[in-house]
Amino acid sequence: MGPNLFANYGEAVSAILFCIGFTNLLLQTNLIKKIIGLNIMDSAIYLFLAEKGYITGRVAPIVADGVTSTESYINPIPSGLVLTGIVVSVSVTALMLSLTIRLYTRYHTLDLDEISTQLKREGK
Amino acid sequence: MNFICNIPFFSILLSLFSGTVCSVLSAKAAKIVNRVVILAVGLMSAILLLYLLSTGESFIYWMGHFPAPWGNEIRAGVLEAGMALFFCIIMYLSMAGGAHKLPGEVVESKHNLYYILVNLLLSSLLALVYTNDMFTAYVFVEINTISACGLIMIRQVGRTIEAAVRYMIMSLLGSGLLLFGLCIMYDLTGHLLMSNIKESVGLIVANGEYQIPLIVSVALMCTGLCIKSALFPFHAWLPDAYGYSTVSSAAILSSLVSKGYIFLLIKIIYRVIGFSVFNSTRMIDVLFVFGLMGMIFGSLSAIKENDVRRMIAFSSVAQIGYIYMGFGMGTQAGMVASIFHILSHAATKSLLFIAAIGLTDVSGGSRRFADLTGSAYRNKWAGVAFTAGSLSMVGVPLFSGFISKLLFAQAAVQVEGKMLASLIVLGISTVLNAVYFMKTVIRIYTATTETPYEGITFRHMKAYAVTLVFFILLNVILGVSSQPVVDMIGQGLAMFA
Amino acid sequence: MSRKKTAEEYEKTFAFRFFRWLSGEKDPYIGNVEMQPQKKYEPDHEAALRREKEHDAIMDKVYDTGHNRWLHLFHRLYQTTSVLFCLFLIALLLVTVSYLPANGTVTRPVNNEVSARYIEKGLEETGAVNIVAGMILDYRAFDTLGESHVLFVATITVLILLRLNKTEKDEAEVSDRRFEPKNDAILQVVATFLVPVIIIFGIYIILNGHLGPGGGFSGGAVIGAGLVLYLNAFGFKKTERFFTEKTYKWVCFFSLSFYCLAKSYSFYTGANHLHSVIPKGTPGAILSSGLILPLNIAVGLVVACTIYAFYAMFRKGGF
Amino acid sequence: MYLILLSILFPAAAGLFLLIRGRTPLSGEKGNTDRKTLLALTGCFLVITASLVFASLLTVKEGFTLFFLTKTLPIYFRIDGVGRLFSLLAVIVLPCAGFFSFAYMKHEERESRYYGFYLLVFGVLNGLCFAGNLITFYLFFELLTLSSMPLVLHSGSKEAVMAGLKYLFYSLCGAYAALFGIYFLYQNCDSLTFTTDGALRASAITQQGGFLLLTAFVMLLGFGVKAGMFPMHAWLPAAHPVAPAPASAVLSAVIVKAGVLAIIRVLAMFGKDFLRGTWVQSGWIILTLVTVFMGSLLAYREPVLKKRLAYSTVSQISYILFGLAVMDETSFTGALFHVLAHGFVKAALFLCAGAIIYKTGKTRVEEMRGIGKEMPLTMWCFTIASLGLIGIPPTGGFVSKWYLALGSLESGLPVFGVLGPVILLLSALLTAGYLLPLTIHGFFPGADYDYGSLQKKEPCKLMTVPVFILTFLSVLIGLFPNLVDGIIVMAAARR
Repeated sequence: MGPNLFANYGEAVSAILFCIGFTNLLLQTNLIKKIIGLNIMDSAIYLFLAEKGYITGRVAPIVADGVTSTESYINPIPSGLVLTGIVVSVSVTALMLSLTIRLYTRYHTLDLDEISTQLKREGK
Repeated sequence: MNFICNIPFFSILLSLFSGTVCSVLSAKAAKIVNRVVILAVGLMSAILLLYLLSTGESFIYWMGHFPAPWGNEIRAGVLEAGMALFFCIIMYLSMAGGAHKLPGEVVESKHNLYYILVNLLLSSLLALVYTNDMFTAYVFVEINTISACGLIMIRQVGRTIEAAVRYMIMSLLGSGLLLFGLCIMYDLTGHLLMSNIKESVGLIVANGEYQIPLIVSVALMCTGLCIKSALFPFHAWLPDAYGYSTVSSAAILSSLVSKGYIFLLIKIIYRVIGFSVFNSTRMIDVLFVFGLMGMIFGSLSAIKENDVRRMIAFSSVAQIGYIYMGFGMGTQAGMVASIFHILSHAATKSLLFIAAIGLTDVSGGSRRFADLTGSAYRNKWAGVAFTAGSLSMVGVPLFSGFISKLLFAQAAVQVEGKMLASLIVLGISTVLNAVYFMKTVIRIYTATTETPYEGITFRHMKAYAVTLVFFILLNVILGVSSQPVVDMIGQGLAMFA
Repeated sequence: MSRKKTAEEYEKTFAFRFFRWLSGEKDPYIGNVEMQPQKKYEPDHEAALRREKEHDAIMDKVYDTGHNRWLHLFHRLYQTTSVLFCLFLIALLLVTVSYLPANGTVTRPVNNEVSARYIEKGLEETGAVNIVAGMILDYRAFDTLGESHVLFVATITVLILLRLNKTEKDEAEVSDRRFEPKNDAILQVVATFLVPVIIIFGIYIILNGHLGPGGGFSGGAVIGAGLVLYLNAFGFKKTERFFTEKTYKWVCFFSLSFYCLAKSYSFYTGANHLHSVIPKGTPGAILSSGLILPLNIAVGLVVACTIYAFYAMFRKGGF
Repeated sequence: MYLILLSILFPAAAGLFLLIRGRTPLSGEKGNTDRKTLLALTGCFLVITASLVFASLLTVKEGFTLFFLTKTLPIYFRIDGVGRLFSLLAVIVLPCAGFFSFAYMKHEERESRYYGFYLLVFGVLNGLCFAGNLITFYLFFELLTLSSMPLVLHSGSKEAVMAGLKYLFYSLCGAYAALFGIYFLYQNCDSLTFTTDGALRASAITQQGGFLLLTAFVMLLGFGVKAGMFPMHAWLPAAHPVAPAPASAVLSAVIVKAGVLAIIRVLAMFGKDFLRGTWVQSGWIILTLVTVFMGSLLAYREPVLKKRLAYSTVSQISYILFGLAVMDETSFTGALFHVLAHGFVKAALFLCAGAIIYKTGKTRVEEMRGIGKEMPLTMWCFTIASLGLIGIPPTGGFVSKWYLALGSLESGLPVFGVLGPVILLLSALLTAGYLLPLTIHGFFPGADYDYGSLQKKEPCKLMTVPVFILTFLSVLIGLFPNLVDGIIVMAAARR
């Protein structure tokens, strides 16, 4: 175990969250829950990124009173990455949900294995 | 700066923009735009390739007003330009070869959406090929994933939607891992541009700090991309996705989408982590083992399959195993072999998909082998093309498959510990390939006296037949004069460093 | 004494099999690998039906989890291995995290010359007070261009999946009337007050993107939420007066094209070291920071429309 | 150079032309003319190809590189002694069997496919004989498998398809094992161009000697599949009975010899001095002797004529392999002589069997009582050819076996030097045992034979003439071994 586990508690939480999302993805049979698992994973990563940008005692990088010294602001890059990442995850979630709707209207179930079984029964 | 250096930027933006434009066009116009864009990008890439071959140096292109490490960048070398050119060729041929199936399988009003997806897919592939920035790569990986998913489920039958869901779940898992690895890498180095990360990684390795996070980050990124490119244990979505989507989609997916990810992995190995650092992480052994397993299990599943298109799809699993086996050897020669196999497999697999559709069309749309009996007589061009593709897959000399197997074997001979394993598995896989492909070839050439299905003649499928001829030519060219291509790959890899 | 064996007995002996193999009549691959005889094609419908039925029966048997022990076992195994794998992953990631540079400190590798320059020169080089906005729309604009196309391609896929054709649309209309709230007085009154506020707030966020917290995406999302509220209160009839699929199509087209072309211009001039004609303006003024404001507006439009489109698609399959 | 290319490409192109032209002759008047055109075309093609090959055999001296597959792997053609010998065999047997099939294939379906692939095989065989380096050779070796498979499964029945698949499967396994060896040779040789005596680098021999021996053995086994060597011989008896008789003749007389040619090439690449006295040599000799004996034994038990001949091929090819394995000058000469002798004889035998099947429909040996009375000419040819196979003096078989035994004794190998000739002799006795009864019962059906129902069933000229030619040649080389001695000596010297 390295020296910084407790200093990096935010990252630690995000790591655990990531794995919770991962487990959801593996174990849940309900598609909606799977999607939630995916979202948890994504959020964990954004938490991780946000933690990366933080510097103790500094403020968000919006220039106030014309002060542009590095001492006053936190790192802006992770914030930007999080913004981009959120848009990506919104798009993906929308796509997944619409796929789920489509499957549900057709097979009236949210269980992927059951859908496979039905498909095999159709023999197509 | 030479004006030609703008080509990577032009080709990415052109295909991106054409996607937007297609959203307001009619299906017919969108089709024309799509074809023209692919051709234009292909032409530009060819010019760029010639230019790069003549100068012999890669170049960096700023995306904006700021140099590295502040702004975004793209980068073009011989390998990138060659890949872009090749992707365009395959994409054009796949689109042309499957065009006649589109009206039957996709609702008329959604055709222009299809072309939007293809354009965006092209742009994302180009961006993956040219990018010099990890986060840009991530964003375009997502575009690639979503548009690929769209290509799978645009033909809306139960199987494709189910396959699309599985595909998305797997892919998003992969993206998540990739992004996580990327974040850790960013935390360790403080950069997002590939060249800068590589410098910092060099420093880190030299200083001996952060060893564990570095390895974990590399492992996460690799695993993410492996999952996305359907390496063996993660291939569950593949047969349905390739087997039931509309044929152009299947051809594009199998030959381009997964290859885009693999190419990104190559870029990461060379331009981000560094070849020697990557080899020292032992990640290559994992890739090697899974590659070998993929080669065998993919072929075994293909033998058991009773549906011709699913069989071809399973064979893709095996072929992706070959590529990862090449990575796993951890030598330059293995890498060259893998990259050549990317080309050869792309050319062959899309040919097989396109030819298979010609055969199933003259068998009442059934893909079961029983119905395919004698179909090569009903559609002679597709029969010949399927045979050519099969021969290439089996690795008969004069076709591209032989050369890639030769390169793999040559690479394997140079690696002390992995030689025997890779040669034996290569042999087993070749023989298994031969079994199921030749079985199919014999099947389609077994004449039946009474058949309920109509044949088709050249007059009714001119475009299709011409496409097939081009595909066969591409295969034979790769098989006969492979040396220039191999040289180019070597040169491109040298430029990577 | 010699013993005489019957033919059947003899066939079971090793010697018999060995000699058969030796003479090439029978080899170990038979029936396993390539020797599977290919059946002649027989277009017999009854047989096909029967086969289908048998197939169904087998499938039922195979997938009947209650009685299938192997499948049950497999599920168990799958569950335990996935839990174990996840625990392993947690451990791995925690170890990794513990070796990462300590959080909150200044000396970490991420606080290098890149972020320093963004903070120090960002205002001067991009004209944006909000450094994050300056970063994502100017320094790293290519990512953001890609990001907006992710959104675009996602809507395209949603359209593919959920958009209905004419006849289906009418049915959807009917079922929408039956199941969704309509003419709820409280909702309508509240919405009359709230929707303008929400939309104006969204516009403020968009326009203020380069000056403070906010930007095209967040503002667009707020506007989209306002539109969704309006739709819920007053129904599709009202919204269709000003927002149809056509509007959506063209708004998206123009915004994205503008985005694409504007950024292409900026990339082109940047890469070729040409002078860009776009003025930076005075930092802090509303009309400043070059392309960032128009880009924010474009993104805002796209996002607002997309959010609304998602909702309409999910609810009815068209709008 | 153009002659060589032409002799490869012309038959291949002609074959493809026939395949593409493709319609099955219809029945009735129109079908008849259709069939005549097809036969005329095929005949012309065969004759032209044969003359092209003869011309190139006589005139071409230098090798040439066609193009480079990769930087260090040229596609290279050259005619040397061994290649000349095998090419001579092919160019005689193929047209003979081809003309024979004009009559034999009359009632079969899809004749044009048969002739198309037949011509393809001809072209590929020429390429195989003229190949100047290992990679070119391998290329044509693979093509040979693929183009000859359709001949095996021509009838399209289930057995035929399965036999074809078996053939393919075995051949590909073998070819891959061989390719495996080629990779190593490529690592350890300066070039893959055929040499006379060993192309291995000296450094490689000292460093990786053991591994190279293993490679050599694997390559021998791999190419041995095609030659029907013991552990992987099973495809031969499966493929022969189902193939049309002329195709079996070609398969047995020429295509199987491709494996022999391959082994000669491999032997030359490794060099005899490298292999002599090693475990590879002993292991190989054991395998060949087992095959020789086992093949004859199995043939002796076999009631179906064509299958009996197939087993006989298994046994006889291993005579040749034994001659090679002994690695002695004399036995080498004997082996090469046996290539020719066996080629002519076996082709003649298969064609005779074909003629019998065609005329009477009898396939089993015990049904053929009195066959000599019905078809005396054919049976006379059969008898003479049988004598050749057994090795009775005036025929070619005698000469070759004499050399083989002599070489083996001269070689001074510890056990096998003596054991070899003994087994060869035993096998020859068995050969007599399984071939001569046919003649005896054929001509002397016994007292209870019903002479009343006897009718002359002598086949037409198209069938008898090729058989005559082949039988004649087999006797000719036995009577005047000097005729071919020139070539053999040249081959033995410049192998």
